[in-house]
Amino acid sequence: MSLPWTPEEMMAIAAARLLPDGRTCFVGIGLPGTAANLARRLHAPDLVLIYESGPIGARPPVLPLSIGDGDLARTADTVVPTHEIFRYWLQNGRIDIGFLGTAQIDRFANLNTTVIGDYRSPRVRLPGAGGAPEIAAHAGETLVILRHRRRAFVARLDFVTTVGYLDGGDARERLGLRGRGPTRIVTDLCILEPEPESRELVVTSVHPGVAREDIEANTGWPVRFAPAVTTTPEPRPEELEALRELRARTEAAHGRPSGE
Amino acid sequence: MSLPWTPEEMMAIAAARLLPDGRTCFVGIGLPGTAANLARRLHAPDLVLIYESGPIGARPPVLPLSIGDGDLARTADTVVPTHEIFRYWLQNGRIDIGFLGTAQIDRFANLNTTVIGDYRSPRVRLPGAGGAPEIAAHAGETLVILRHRRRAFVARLDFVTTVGYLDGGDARERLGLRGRGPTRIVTDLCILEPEPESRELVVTSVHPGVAREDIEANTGWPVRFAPAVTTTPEPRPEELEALRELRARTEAAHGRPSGE
Amino acid sequence: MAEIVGLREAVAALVRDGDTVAMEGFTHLIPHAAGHEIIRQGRRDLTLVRMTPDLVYDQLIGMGCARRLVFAWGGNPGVGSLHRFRDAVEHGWPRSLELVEHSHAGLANAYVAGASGLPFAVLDGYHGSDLPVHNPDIRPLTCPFTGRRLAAVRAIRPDVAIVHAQRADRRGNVHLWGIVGVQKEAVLAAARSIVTVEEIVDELDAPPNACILPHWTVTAVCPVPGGAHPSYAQGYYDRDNGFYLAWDGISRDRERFRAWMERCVLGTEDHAGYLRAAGITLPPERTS
Amino acid sequence: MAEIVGLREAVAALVRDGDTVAMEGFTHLIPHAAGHEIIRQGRRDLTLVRMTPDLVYDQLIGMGCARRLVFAWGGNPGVGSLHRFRDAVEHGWPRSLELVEHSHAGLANAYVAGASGLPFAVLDGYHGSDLPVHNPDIRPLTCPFTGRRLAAVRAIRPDVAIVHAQRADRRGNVHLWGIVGVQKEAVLAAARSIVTVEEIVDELDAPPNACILPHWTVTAVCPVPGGAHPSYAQGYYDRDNGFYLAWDGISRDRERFRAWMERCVLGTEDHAGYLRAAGITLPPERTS
Repeated sequence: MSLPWTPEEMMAIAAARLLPDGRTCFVGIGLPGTAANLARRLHAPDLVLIYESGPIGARPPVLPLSIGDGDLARTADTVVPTHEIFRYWLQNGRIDIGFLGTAQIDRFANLNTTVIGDYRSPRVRLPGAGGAPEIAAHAGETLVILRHRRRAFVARLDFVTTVGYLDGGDARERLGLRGRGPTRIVTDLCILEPEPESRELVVTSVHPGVAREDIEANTGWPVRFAPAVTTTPEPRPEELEALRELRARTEAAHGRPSGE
Repeated sequence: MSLPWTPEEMMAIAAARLLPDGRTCFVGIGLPGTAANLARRLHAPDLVLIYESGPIGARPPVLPLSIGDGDLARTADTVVPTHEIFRYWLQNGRIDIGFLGTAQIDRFANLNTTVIGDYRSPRVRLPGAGGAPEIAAHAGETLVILRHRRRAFVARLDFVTTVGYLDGGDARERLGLRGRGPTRIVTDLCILEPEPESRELVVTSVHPGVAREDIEANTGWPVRFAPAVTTTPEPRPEELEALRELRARTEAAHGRPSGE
Repeated sequence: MAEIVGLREAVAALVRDGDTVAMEGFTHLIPHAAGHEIIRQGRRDLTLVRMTPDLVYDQLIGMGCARRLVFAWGGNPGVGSLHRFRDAVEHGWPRSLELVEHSHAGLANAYVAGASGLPFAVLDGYHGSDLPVHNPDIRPLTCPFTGRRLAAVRAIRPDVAIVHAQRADRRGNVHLWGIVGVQKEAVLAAARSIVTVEEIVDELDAPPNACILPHWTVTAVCPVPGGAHPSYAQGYYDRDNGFYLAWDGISRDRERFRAWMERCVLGTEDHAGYLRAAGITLPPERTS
Repeated sequence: MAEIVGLREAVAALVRDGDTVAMEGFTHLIPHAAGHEIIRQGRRDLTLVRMTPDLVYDQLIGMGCARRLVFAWGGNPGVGSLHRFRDAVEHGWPRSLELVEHSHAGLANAYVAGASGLPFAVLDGYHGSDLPVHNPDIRPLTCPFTGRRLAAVRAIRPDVAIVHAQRADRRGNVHLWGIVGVQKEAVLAAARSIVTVEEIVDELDAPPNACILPHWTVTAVCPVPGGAHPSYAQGYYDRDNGFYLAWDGISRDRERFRAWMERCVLGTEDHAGYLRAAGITLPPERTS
């Protein structure tokens, strides 16, 4: 028996399943944090969470609103300066999995979190790079999580903030990057993976109830499907309960707007 | 009235007098440590002692035998990693006075602590550079303390470990070093200072009871005297008492040989 | 040698029009009270440096204090956009804002270089990114031993660094703990520094390898209880997450933003006045 | 993932003939017990790396374990020469020793580069010194922004790092405090690591920004009480200054040195045996 669930929940749960126990995971803000902390409550109690603000081995009891919440520092094995996170831990190859969100992604898993439009006079100014360029370069592999919308899955990025596979093929290898690059893109509709040779993202798993046309309509390039597309196993009750319990505790802890 | 005193005591006291209160002093092993800790007990209670092992603001109750003794860590304002000492504190120009010993010195205050003889097959292998090359480069000024012997004050160094004024004149400035370089050499016979133009070391103050001939006989080059040589004020009773008390407590604390 | 003075006096003496000012604190210990005081004193043409220019810089930018921003990530963490930052970049309101844009790794390394007295830092970064195209402070560099292609970033050397910390002693030695970000580097890289603190204590009694700024590295220490709000001070009060949510509404509209700043910052004397005007109660620290 | 094992087993499994081995500890926490175990197991052709090759490397060099030494200062601190080191360099006894010689600043930076995954580090150092003439791992480098002339040093990436620490928990998380030197960098730069500790505890309860090596960065944790002797472990026992004085006599003569090593190291099973054979009582910690 399965509970009813939302595409948002499917996305978080599908992403959480990709995090193996005992590995080190560099956690970005927002959706990656949800998935990583969910994994820790399910099959990966010894997943080591590392945040760029400094905490190593954080075990937050609720979802942090930011990547520098007090819960992260209080529950971490140690807290180091930010520059050390980037040098001794990330750049030194000690992170297994980098986990990123993004505003835009292209078919070779390059990411844009900088601007929509021209850099000097943008239509929309986005927050910028943060840790992403070096996370994607140095983590053993990268997972990307974002909602599947046509304005996010674009044929051409306005700005390449963070490199995935550049223009595909062996372009990433030629750049000399240590990490393997983005291995899975998890959305609220499906999971995409780079095709072995071309490195173009192809759909490998479709979430239950999603039609291929939904994915095509929400992707800004003619998206292809792997020869053997699977259906993502739907959320199990214990997965849903853990996610909902985590979210409920988070809302209770974070409170309502103040100071207006 | 003055107590009888030894040349060794005169040397430590003359050196201690050169350390003004409230400054930051990077302390090498041995004689510099004695002088710096003596200054702290006399006129410079707020002299900030920094040791390359990591302690900042150490206030050791006895003379440390090494530059990494537990007393230094226990009494310091903070203890930082060794690389940080060299980068954030020394290289960043935050040390006023570097205080060095040496095995050999030449007339331009270059120092050799590496080898006597050929580098690849030395007659005597000395300990090596330690922190000296960068202390002498980056500290606001450098003091050098050593016993005045002909084998130490040499016409030509077998090896330039640490630069003073190279071959004199503006050679140091042309090298682009931040600190002013060695400003005083304190021995058990006298004090030498670089002549303003040539940067050759000349005797500026002779310790009480020392003849010019003693200095000449113990210097490996034709040493010159400044136009106005002064006599070093002899140790005052409170200076001698502080030094002797410090040494007595040190001997009591460090104990006798063990484990033979 | 640190002087223990009021924040108004410290900002008046140490922050000048046209200065390069680094206000640091990674989510934790953000020096909001100092930011407000800079706004009250009407500083102009500042170059603002910060890893994560969140609300504190949104306010300074929206009030027209800055002409240039050196940064890596500008958003309202967990909430969304910084509307004043976006308005300045997208529409030049209230004035145009020049951007010098890094990644977190690049900017953190640039602070380390500044604190190390080096003119630049080396990192294995920026490969394939468009960021170096627009930022002349990022250049390629080849390893002289291996030939590996790396990046060089120009050192950050601010005129003034401003940070918030938990405690100082009466001589001005500062102790901070928890998420310490790049604060120590910012202070050691800067020519002058202001540290606001939750309290002045007789003895720091810090653990052996604590993050300490010795008094002789700090220009001014200013006691400002609650001075990090809406950010937090571990051991004192929690992050006011509600304020970050509320800021989205306050800052979205130019008029509403101005009115809020008039009422809570320009119309108040000091940080205590701000907390009263904004109706803030500092959230007690949650024990996990 | 750290395994908690005996020191003999750890050295047997992780230290191989020909390895580059970094044993660190700046006066404090020097891993003497591990050095003795390497001697007992008769390792050969090691490249030994260490800021201050004091007694621990005098013993390894005198017993013929090393073919190369990477270092910055080799003396008996506060006492004088390292006689075994000198004998190897001056007379090739018991075998010749190749030197790769740095300053402390240079070698500390080289460790930082190793721990940072970079092939080299930049420092403002070695100007005018003869050291770069003899060490190809030091090269000139020009700042791409300012043209300033600096030095590059090749990164240190040991095969094995060996350090001593105060405590580990049962999972192998390590906590050290006091003078921490370059130990963290040595471990993070190395492919494998051994950490000897004074004790294993249930909970580290370390302060917020303590120097911690997470269990997944350490290969083996070995409980060896007193394992730093004659060095010290802050919070446990003091430096045995008397032993450093005595070493001058023990090590001055080849025969006397060999006899002492036979009796105290080769003739003993483990560190407890060494302490007994050498008649050592760990000095209690002095309270300043």
